[in-house]
Amino acid sequence: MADQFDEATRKELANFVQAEQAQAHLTAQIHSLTSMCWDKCITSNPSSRFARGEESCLANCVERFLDTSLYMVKQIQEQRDRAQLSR
Amino acid sequence: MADQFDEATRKELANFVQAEQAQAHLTAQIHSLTSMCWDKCITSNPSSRFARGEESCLANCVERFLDTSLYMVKQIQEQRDRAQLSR
Amino acid sequence: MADQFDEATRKELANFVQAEQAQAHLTAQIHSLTSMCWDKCITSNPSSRFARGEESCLANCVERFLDTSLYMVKQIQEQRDRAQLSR
Amino acid sequence: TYRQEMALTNAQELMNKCNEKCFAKCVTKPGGSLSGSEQSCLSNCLQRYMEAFNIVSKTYIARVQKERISPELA
Amino acid sequence: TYRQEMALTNAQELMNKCNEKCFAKCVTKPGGSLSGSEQSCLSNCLQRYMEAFNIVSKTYIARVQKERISPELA
Amino acid sequence: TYRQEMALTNAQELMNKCNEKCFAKCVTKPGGSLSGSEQSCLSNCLQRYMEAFNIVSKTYIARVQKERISPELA
Repeated sequence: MADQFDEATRKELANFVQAEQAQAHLTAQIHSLTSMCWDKCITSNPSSRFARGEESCLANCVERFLDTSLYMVKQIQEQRDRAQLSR
Repeated sequence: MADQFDEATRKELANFVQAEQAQAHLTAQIHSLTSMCWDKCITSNPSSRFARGEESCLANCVERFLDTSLYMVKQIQEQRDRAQLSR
Repeated sequence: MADQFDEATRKELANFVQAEQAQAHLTAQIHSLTSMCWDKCITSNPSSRFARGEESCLANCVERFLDTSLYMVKQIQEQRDRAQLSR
Repeated sequence: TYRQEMALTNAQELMNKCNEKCFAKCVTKPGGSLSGSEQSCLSNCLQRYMEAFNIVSKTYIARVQKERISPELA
Repeated sequence: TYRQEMALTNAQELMNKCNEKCFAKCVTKPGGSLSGSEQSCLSNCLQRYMEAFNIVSKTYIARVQKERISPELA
Repeated sequence: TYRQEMALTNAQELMNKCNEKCFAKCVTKPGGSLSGSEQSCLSNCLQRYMEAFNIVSKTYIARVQKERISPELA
């Protein structure tokens, strides 16, 4: 299959596929964060506007979730470093 | 690839694939509705028959969920129409 | 495509794919059981060790879930056997 | 055949969901073995879940056919 | 085109999630029809879920761009 | 290699689940930053989730091997 395309075309194709995958991942993340933060932050019955604090809760929920992901990765790296030092 | 088949075969194949996808979508919907309506309607401990109101709740749950989907689409269309009128 | 490989290679390939699929299924099951048993068993706030009973609950949760799956299959088979006898 | 495979996948998905729901309802504190009352709860739950699946199927398919709802919307 | 298909999939996923969340919040005991108060709850819920989606999108994209977080980590 | 990719996917899935569960448990009201007590809750939760994953793996694999349960049933 790949023989049909020259080097430049193949690279362009690979870049396109990668960009599209990143875009699809981003979109899936936004859907999943919206769902999760909706459940955490929207506790009142839906009315004509958000209840007090719900909007800021949604933004904070996204930020703190990203903080959590980064914090967890750092924890695992520190743990691995300690394990290597103690060898 | 497609060159291997004549027009009629290709159409038949496309129809088959489409019908199968619709069937798979239908089945997935039924599993997901059963799961969701089970959680909403079945609150008693499982016994030798459904508790009072559970069966009708299951059927109503399906009907009202479909009502909800149609209602939401109508709301979005009305909103879009209003937005176009006010331009 | 398949014409490119001889019989032995094709068999080896099929075995490899099957083993990998079984492995992927196993891994997916472990993730899903961990998630489900975590929700069932870990009710305290995370501290420097598990609360009393949480560890044994996790192991029991896995064992009883497998018991449940096997029990349900047996129930369905018995039901089918009864249905055939009464014909 | 392809059709049989679909039916099998469908039956397997039904069993998976049923195990998940009934384990959640009937085995709230997993102990050293399935107790008698847990087993009878599971038997009942299995029957009820199958019935629920049938009620949902019938209601859904009747509605989709009546209104010719596009499956993407429903 | 491919892009339009992606946008459609995205909009459909948004509607699916929105229907699921709003049905859970607004139709707690499904009756013989959607009542007036259920309908007005659904209208409001639809607006709020769309707003929530926009807030989450803006916040997430701004953060990812600011920190160049690899999407796999975030 | 393929094996490494599988291991990576597995580790990523573990981190995703762990982040989801620990965020749910430790950050109940998201504020302007992660507080000290939220951070220490997250550290503990990470350790516990990894341990839980190990307990579940060991128990599941031992059982599947002992009874030669077909993975489709289990």
